[in-house]
Amino acid sequence: MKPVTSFEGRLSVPYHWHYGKVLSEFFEGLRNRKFLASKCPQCGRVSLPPTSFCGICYVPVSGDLMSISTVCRIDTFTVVRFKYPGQLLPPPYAVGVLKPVEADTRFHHLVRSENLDAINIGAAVKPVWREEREGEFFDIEYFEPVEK
Amino acid sequence: MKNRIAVTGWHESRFSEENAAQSTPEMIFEASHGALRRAGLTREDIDTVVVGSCDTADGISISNVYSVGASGAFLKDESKIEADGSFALYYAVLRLLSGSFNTALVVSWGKGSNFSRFHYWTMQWEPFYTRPLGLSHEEILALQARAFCRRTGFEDKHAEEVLMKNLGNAEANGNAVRTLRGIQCGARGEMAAEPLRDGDLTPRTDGACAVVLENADRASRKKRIPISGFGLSTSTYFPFWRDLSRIASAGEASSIALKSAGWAIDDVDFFEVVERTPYHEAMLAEAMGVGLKDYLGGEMKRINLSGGALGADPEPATGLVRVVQAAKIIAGDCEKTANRVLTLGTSGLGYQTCIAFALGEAQ
Amino acid sequence: MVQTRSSGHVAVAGVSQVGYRHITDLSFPEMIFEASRLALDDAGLSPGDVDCVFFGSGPEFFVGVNYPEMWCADAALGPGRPFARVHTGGTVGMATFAAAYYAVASGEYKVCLAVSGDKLTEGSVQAGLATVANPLYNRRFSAGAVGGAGLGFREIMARKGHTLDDATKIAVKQRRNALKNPHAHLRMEDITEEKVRNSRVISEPLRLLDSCPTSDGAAAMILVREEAADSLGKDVAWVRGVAACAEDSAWPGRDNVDRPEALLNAAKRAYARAGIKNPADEIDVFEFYDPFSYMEYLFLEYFGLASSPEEARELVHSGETGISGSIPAGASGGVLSANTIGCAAMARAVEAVLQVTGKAGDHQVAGAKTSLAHGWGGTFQFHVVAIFSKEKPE
Amino acid sequence: MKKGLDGKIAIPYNWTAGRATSRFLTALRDKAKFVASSCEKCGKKYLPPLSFCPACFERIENYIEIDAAGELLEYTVVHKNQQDDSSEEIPRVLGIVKIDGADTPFLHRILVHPEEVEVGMRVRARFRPEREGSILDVEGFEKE
Repeated sequence: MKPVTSFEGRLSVPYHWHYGKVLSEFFEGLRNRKFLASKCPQCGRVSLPPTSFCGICYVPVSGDLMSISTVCRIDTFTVVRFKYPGQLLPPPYAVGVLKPVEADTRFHHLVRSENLDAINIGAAVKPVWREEREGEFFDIEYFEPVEK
Repeated sequence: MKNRIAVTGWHESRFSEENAAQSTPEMIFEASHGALRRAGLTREDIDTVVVGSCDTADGISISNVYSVGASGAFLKDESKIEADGSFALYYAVLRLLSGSFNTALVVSWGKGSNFSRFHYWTMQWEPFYTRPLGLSHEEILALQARAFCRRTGFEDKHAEEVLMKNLGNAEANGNAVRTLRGIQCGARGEMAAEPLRDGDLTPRTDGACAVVLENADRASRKKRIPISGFGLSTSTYFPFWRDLSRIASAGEASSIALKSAGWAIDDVDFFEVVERTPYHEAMLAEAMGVGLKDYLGGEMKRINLSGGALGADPEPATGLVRVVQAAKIIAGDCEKTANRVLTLGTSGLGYQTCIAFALGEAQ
Repeated sequence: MVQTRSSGHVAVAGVSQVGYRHITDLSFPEMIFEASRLALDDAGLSPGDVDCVFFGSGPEFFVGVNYPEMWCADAALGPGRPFARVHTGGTVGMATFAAAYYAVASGEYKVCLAVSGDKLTEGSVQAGLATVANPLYNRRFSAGAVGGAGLGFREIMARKGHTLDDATKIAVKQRRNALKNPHAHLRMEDITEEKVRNSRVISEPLRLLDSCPTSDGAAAMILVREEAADSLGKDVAWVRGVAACAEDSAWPGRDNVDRPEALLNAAKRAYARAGIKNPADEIDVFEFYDPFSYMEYLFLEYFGLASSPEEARELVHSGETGISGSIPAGASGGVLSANTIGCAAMARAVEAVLQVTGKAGDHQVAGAKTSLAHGWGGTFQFHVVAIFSKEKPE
Repeated sequence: MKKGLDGKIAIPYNWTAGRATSRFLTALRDKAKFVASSCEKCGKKYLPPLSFCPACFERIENYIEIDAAGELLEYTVVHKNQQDDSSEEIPRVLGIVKIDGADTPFLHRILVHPEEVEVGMRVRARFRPEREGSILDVEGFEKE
């Protein structure tokens, strides 16, 4: 028999990540098909997802969250074409770096379109909401181009 | 290291067993922002930030990816030590001593309600010989406690006295998550791994804490709490290869810290140590040279005025919490005041590595 | 402890590299032992000379062991010594070196061992990297560093005018350099531009040969105080300046293409500490952290070696960033040719040291006196830069 | 309002056994024997084996087969499983055994009833008949 050269095992580690008060409101906003953002009282920069402090001015950010447009601009995108263990979506799928037109931050989300040519840097996209929403990021199923 | 570095600010976020109102970055911001305020500094005054945290606890790899803004590290020279927060303090002290930086913010956190303590510990066992046995941490803590009892005559009743002492002390610590008042009789609960009972293990805790360091010549005399010495030592990996009945790393770390401060053990007014069980507080007392007399039916007055980790254990931040508690004692924020406090933090299975800080004026 | 402040000069007296390859004959601690032992031998020091140790490795989910430094303590001179792990993602090898540098510069220790490594082939590096993504947001579809590189590459192409052909040039140059470095993992004797162009697209527009391999390996460095360096009587590399800078992963206004703030600041600070005014003239070798081909263009621009994207392209196309060019970048083959993550950044520092001590072998840059090493990590948000020289600083 | 998100990090591993552990696991599987390593310089015998000596910091090439029996140094009785879905038997005894001929103690299950177990007793490894190269090829240590 061949010598034993390795040992196989598997980790499956459970977590529960708290949203905290502000993100709870943000995700509740998603459930209601709204983008709720925060604005730093000092520099005026708008963050989506919202934050309860500004990491640059280093001040607490309080007060009500503001509802902003759900339209975003594609700053860049990629089509993932490789597989890896534990991948949650089968490739290929397109991921975009999206900037809400009324915020100063960017986030990543899935982008889909029947017309792949419509996925372009600079293109405007809007969320496609799930029917059953639970108050999490994937209440947005994906983003699609805004029809002109 | 006579009076070269001083602690000038500190803060703990609100600790609780489960803090659903705050995300991890929000806890970090509360602690860091509070420590700067206490030091009378702003973020601009800080030269470097060192964080102490653990990806496995955060459930996020390179978790400081999301803590830079919260920890005040935006565009700062930042680094991360993956260990108990007091090891981050060590690295920050070295950074200041090097002369490259004058001020540092040290931040550590743990959100016990977000992760499984079993996985956090079982993943510390190597995959071939020990992890397949389904081990967590308490088995080795139990074996150490057993061996300690066998050698010293320390008994179950003594362990109960330590637990009650710490939970009693925790009453005065507004940030403890477990106190004497909050528990019923039979507080020690059911047997977990002999001789440890459920209540001998530390409570799950969410919390963050932060410490501001300044070069002593920069800090005003009134506000500073000098770090007069520090010491670290490490043992072999397998806990069962060590003398189970002793925590050698703690003894070596504290004796190096005392020597660098020029203190004798009796010069130390109080100790703040990370005791993962009541038995381990006695083991640490013995290792550090405090002696066991007080722990075998005497009065245990010198260790863990704060209630220790048995009162709140936001691992892996617990060692830095000890430093914050020591600063509070010296600054006069607590019922009792003192000039010199020795802290002890630890990382690894069964106290594999320990770190001690001598806080207060050097001799 | 009564002490005097040391002069502050710190030297690298010994280095080692183990790998880089798929290591199936050494366990993780055994690999760390080999790196530590070889670095000691290279320095001509014995284990008893070492005063403290800093250990580095990437995310725990790579090797599947929490606090892996504790498992490796016996293999890295941990017992009886101060021993702690630095973990900052991709920068970790440089961040671990930096920790050892500050430890020696503090005056507390005379000799410090920095050892860093990872075994990426034991788990799943992409699954591990996906856990860098925020679980509340993009972890579900994160494609790790490769996905991030696809996004970054396209944005840079759009805003800087770099093309796939420009990236191809770097991929070929680095793979040719790798053939001269015995530690390089990816060795393609028959590399051609056509092969790069025809390689499979993994995350648009990134192709397989624009990307680094998954490697196992460890590296170690022995840092010593000035008087210890002098008494060794051997060629050492002097540390002229170390600097790091961090930015948040998603701060409002972040612009990684036109103003990568952390990178710009880290470079500026390192130059200031080393007294470098004109990097193109004063630094002879550059070891950038380049897991993806297109990145060299960014580094040329943001390390102040090219004043525009056009000039960066011109430098590459004219061969100036080759081993015999005026701005040799990645003479070792770079991260593109071996990526352990856990010591990929330390490998940059080790290579920078080998260059100024004249020990780089076939990929030696002739007459190298000053070298620069760089590491980045997180979402391109952590940068560490170090500058080494053959001559002792004033 | 939702207050948080549940998730799991699940990754498969294939850990490299390396020079020393490969020898140990192979001998365990093929011969039902324990292999220790012995430092040529200081003579210390490591079990589980190490391919380097932490004290001398030299490589170790010398491996020896040793009898898997020894004396129980310390034990604990585990009364609770920390994971609800654990299939581990409780109460169970976990102990540290000083194996004859090795200088480092060994941790494993002790297959002695909690009321009969005592420090100092002689114990011997019980090997499973079907072995696959895992430490669980040893069921535990039973009274000799």
